[in-house]
Amino acid sequence: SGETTGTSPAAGGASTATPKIAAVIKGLDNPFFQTMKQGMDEQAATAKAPVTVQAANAITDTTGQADKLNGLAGQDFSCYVINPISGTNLVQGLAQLSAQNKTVVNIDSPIDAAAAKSANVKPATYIGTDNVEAGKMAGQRMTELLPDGGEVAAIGGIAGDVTSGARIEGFQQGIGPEVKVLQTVAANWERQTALTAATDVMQAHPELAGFFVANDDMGLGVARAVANAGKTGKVKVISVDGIKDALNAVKAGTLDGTVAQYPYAIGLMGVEACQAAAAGKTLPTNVKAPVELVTKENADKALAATPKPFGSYDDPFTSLIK
Amino acid sequence: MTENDTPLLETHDVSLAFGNVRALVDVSLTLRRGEITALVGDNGAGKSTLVRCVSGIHRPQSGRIVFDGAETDFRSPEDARDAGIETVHQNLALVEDLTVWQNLFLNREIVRRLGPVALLDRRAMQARAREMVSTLAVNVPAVRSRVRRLSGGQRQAVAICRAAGFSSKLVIMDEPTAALGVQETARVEELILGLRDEGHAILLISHNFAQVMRLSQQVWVMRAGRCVGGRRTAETTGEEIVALITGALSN
Amino acid sequence: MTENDTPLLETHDVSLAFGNVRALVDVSLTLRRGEITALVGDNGAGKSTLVRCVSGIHRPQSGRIVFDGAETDFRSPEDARDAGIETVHQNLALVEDLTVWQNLFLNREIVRRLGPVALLDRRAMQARAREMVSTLAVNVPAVRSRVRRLSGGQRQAVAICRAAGFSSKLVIMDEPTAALGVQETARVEELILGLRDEGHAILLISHNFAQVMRLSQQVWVMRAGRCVGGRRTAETTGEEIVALITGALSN
Amino acid sequence: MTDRANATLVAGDGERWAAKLKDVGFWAEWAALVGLILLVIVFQALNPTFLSPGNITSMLLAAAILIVLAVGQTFVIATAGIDLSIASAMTLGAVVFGQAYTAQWGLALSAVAGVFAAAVAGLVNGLITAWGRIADFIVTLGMLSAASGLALILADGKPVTIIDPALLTLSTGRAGIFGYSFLIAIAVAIVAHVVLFHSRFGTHLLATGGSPESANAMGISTRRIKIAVYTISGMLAGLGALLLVARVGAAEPASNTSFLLNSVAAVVLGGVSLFGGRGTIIGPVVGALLLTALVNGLTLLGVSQFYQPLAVGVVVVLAALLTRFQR
Amino acid sequence: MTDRANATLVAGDGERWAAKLKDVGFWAEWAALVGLILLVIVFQALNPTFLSPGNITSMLLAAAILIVLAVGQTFVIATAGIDLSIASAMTLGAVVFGQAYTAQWGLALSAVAGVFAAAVAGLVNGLITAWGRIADFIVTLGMLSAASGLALILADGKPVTIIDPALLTLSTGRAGIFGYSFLIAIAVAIVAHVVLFHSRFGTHLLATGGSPESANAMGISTRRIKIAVYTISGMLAGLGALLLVARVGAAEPASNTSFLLNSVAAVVLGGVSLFGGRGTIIGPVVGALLLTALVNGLTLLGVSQFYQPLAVGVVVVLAALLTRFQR
Ligand SMILES: Nc1ncnc2c1ncn2[C@@H]1O[C@H](COP(=O)(O)OP(=O)(O)OP(=O)(O)O)[C@@H](O)[C@H]1O
Ligand SMILES: Nc1ncnc2c1ncn2[C@@H]1O[C@H](COP(=O)(O)OP(=O)(O)OP(=O)(O)O)[C@@H](O)[C@H]1O
Ligand SMILES: [Mg+2]
Ligand SMILES: [Mg+2]
Repeated sequence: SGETTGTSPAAGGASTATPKIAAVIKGLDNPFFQTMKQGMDEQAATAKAPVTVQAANAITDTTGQADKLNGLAGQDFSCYVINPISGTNLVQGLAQLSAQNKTVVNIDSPIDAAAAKSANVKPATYIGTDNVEAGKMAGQRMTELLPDGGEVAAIGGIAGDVTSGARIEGFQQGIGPEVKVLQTVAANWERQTALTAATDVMQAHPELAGFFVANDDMGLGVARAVANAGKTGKVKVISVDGIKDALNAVKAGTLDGTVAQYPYAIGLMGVEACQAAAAGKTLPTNVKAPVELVTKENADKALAATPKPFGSYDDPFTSLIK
Repeated sequence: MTENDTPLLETHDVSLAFGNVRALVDVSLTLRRGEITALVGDNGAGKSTLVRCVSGIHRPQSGRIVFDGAETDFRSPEDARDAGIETVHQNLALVEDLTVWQNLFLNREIVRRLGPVALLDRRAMQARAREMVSTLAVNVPAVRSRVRRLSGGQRQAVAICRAAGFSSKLVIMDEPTAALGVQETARVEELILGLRDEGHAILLISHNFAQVMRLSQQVWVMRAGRCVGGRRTAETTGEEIVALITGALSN
Repeated sequence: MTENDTPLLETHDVSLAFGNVRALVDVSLTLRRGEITALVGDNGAGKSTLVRCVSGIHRPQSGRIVFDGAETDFRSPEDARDAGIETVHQNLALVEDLTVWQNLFLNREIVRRLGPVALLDRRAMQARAREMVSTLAVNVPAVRSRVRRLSGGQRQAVAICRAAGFSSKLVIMDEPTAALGVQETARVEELILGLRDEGHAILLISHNFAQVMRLSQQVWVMRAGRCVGGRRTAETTGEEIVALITGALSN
Repeated sequence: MTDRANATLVAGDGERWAAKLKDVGFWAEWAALVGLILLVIVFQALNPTFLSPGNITSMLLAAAILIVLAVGQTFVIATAGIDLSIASAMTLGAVVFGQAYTAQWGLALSAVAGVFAAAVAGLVNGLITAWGRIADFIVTLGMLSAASGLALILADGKPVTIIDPALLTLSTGRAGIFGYSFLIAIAVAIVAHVVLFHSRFGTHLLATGGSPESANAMGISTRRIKIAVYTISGMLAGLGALLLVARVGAAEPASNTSFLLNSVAAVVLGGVSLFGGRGTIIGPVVGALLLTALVNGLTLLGVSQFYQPLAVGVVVVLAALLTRFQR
Repeated sequence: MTDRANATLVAGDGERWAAKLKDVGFWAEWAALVGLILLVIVFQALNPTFLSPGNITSMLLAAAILIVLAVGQTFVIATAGIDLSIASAMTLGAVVFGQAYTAQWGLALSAVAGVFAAAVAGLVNGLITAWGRIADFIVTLGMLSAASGLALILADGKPVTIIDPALLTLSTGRAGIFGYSFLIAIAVAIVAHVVLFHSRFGTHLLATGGSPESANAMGISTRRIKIAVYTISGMLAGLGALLLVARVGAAEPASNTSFLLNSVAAVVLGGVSLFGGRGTIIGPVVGALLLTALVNGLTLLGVSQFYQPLAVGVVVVLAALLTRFQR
């Protein structure tokens, strides 16, 4: 795995154009963030810039993540790439950083605008995908798959989780009037729990036409439940993330689609943004990371390219750091 | 004095069963002021259960308890202590993790008031505890050591000190000298007589006949949950009591 | 028989301190085969601590223990039981949540072998337990009831049954009759004499002088952690023993 | 000296049952069962799908892993300990199984490796608790962290998909309405019952939990018992790992925290005291079924995800209230 | 009858300290402190930033919430209970605070409402445990679920951002190297220490934990004590909620599970027995600092994510090993 690069003082002092990067991301128990880290590590290796990546213990550990950022904020990094669990949980550490005039690159989940303003934090740039947007794509796809409409259920992460909430909200916006969401079940981001929940929902609603699942890991559990019930193909399953196992499942037909968010590209662009900032360039305030809907038709292409996006996408930083 | 003529404690037909074990069956007995009353009987006869009813731990399922002229209905040991009944339980009721002085003053703590707050007066309690313990024990335990560390007899001494140390109308002692050595037993007997001379009534449970005959003025005998008889100690003999206990003699 | 001339148990200069409490200081005593040996002393003198050293619960910090001719170094109570020492501890060592029969057969369970598996023979143990208990207790507790429900004396009876029920060279009893009634005490004394007559040696700790003089052949006296003297019971008087205990007389 | 009729002599076998049925304590021991039955009645009245054969099968299947873990947890709790690492040990077992399987060790050997890894985690718990004389809580809390860390390292944080026909049979096959996984769990429970109540080890285990000093004084090595129960708990966590991998078709380094709290909850709902010394196996099994049925029923009824935790909390406390007369 | 020189008479005050220092038990009581010092030495040697004023400040700040919760947990554990709902009560308090604030109740009143809500959750725990005679574990487990459910319902699953200058001062302001939050936590600890060791309530609490029967026999209402400690624990969870909202700038219905296990771990590391009857306040406070310093140090050293849980587990067990001589 990509080991964190040492933080020898020589690396920091060698060139002003080489940033010394610290990154705080959400949680490494989820492949999504591992891929994000991979993107960072690989870009850092290309740029010969040292990067230290820290993550919260779990995707719910808001204060733990804050503690990690505070731990890093006291050290001599020049650029901080952050992926906050909630809109506000990192604000305190960020206030510290902006007081020191360090570059802050916000990726994946946005910092709450009001909170940022009150703490006088100005992120140099935001790179990410809108989870609502991703949910919307899944919703549109579901409507295509169910031309006659039907009833579907949503399987979310931990009840009250922001990411899960945004994706499901997007899904509801994306589906047409013919498709109806019957029920939302919280499955705690666990594959086993999702499997059980999906089984139960299918018992209650034998006529159910599909599931929207808030991440791929749970999506695979739901696909398994559908297969166990002998309803593969009849009950559609769409999830979000685009991890490798999910792409395989899409290819195999057990999963009917996944909205790939390419954390690899997000991580990579985060490091690029730091490089650009170190080179004194002005950064675009808002950069859209690639999102692609992977279906059976393009699953092969997606698999071949993973963890990179298979389509082309706009990376404004490549030109800045040339 | 008519007040001194009424009995201090009367139980009327007190009964209590644990599941299908009838621990007390219609127990009626009386206890006079200023006397030492003994309660004897085989193991499992129900003596401790009766004590626990009087001191508010158990509530009788039927029957009445009259204390100091008033019918009582103790809902908790605190009620009984407030009414003036101090008890040395057979299991001693000490908190092993607390120190000797903390046990002695449990729920009777001395506090210093600092405006609205009341802080424990540890020094005063420790000093007083040292006095109390040294009147009884031979191998005096340190009042600041935890009860967990004391020998069986030392514990018993602490429990007795506690009951004797606070003025009360009735002191109940459930086998107070069972684990005590010769010297300690002598001291406890002295203490019991001293308490009586100060006007306290004492209910003494003991398997030691010599002791019962030596100290008490009245003996009640229990057998298999029933009170099978009472005698003035002066008018009975050890043999008669044993006969009552074993059932060879019935009232 | 030369074997019968060697003492069964010898302790040589056994010492043990808990922190700064010197519970045992150079204790040396011997115990003959086929006799009842008494150990007396004030509360906190160190009697139970000595017993716990002999039965493998504590290990002495210095000194030697010789049992049945061989120097011992018990690392656990199991070693002592295997060597042939059964003990009735002062705290009884019963498991309150287990039933009477389970306690009686604790670590001595009777099993039926079914090929490779050994299953408990509950019936056999319960039947045997009923026998054992009924020889001692007057208010016989049900062998299937939990020990938690028994009265103080009933517990003691169970603990004594357990020690007496398994053949062993030495039975140690730490205040076995402290909580017992008259009838039960008589039965336990009978049992102790019976054990002696069967050839077992017995170490009896008791605060009851009459009992000690009645039963024992040899008395050892402890004071403040030291063994301050030993006498043949036949050649001494209660007064002399008391004098040794209190320190009025020194060896 | 024959027995004499007296107040404390307990009645013979014939009357014993009558007396038992009148005793509140007796009912309390079956509180979890009473709770389960009440729950079933309520859910069935509200939604007739609840007792359909299909739903029963899937409930029992869903309960299988929890039953296995609850049995392991019972052994530990009966000695007055607690195994907080039971879910992490399961994760570790699953990951080792997954890695071995991808390394072509073959199904059987991989399964053995997985169970072995979890058992070793348990053994380490036992050794440290027994020899280090540290509170069980903190040792197993440390192991919770350490085992999930190890699992992450071994798996490099990634799930491994395992498609194996035998595993598929295990997770989906059934005899009547009973899935194979459930039958395995029941077999485990039966063996555990026999061990706890019909073997010397079981008695020694209860004695260790009830009063370690007394057990020690009777020559029982409480250390060996502690080591044994944690190893058993670890082994059962390993077995749970196999069932889990079979169920989801993948070995993941996920933390599975809900299994931890649920395993303890099942045991406590089953009437086993956390202070040790007493216990049943049937109680925790019923407790596990209760918890599973609860979530299943709430999902069937379509109770909103926000109201589910509230409902779970209330029902758990109500079920526990049934045990109030227990002592 | 004056004292006689004898083996059991313990030495006077002068010699007491000398004897204490020789006693392993004495050192064990301070195990968490010894562990903390060792940890600090190691981290400082490996990374000099560790003891920089800035890092110390942020560590102490990070520890504040955990300290407050650990103090509450200590009260409960000293009575042989356990409060599994402490983190959920905090979540509930935070959400109520947030909702009241957005409903324009003003900062002070909203804060009171938040603390009150958490205290009520604690009170309910206490009432059910005391009157229902149910195991603390299961009652508070039920409350864990119920309180987080309530929080979700109240918040409709969404976080509320709270930007308030006073809260910002609370979370970022400091006197010297000590942040205000930390100072509040220390004040709480001092009051708790006085209550536990210098008030009648404290003695009764320890007696209740040590031997409920004996405490009862002495007329102490163990029920009232139980109700009181859970209410205190709830109130402190509410205070923790205010610190949390100030810290993360939002009131979120997310479950703070890591706080639950960490609060218990801090207490146990601090040398307080889960079986009740004994306790210190300084121990759990040091335990909380130890756990915070551990994570901070590992982050500073850039220890890879996957190795962190392993390291945390190992250090926790090692720290606990220092308490092995305690009894
Ligand atoms: N809590 C209880 N539950 C069930 N049975 C009990 C309980 N307490 C006492 N018993 C039973 O009630 C009977 C009377 O017990 P009690 O303790 O009053 O006897 P006692 O006269 O004090 O005996 P001893 O002299 O041995 O102390 C005994 O048979 C005992 O087993
Ligand atoms: N585990 C221990 N820790 C500290 N001190 C102890 C411990 N066990 C015993 N002691 C102390 O050692 C001394 C001897 O105790 P021991 O129990 O041997 O006395 P004993 O002669 O059996 O007294 P009794 O007749 O009261 O049972 C006492 O002062 C006691 O406080
Ligand atoms: Mg009694
Ligand atoms: Mg003794």
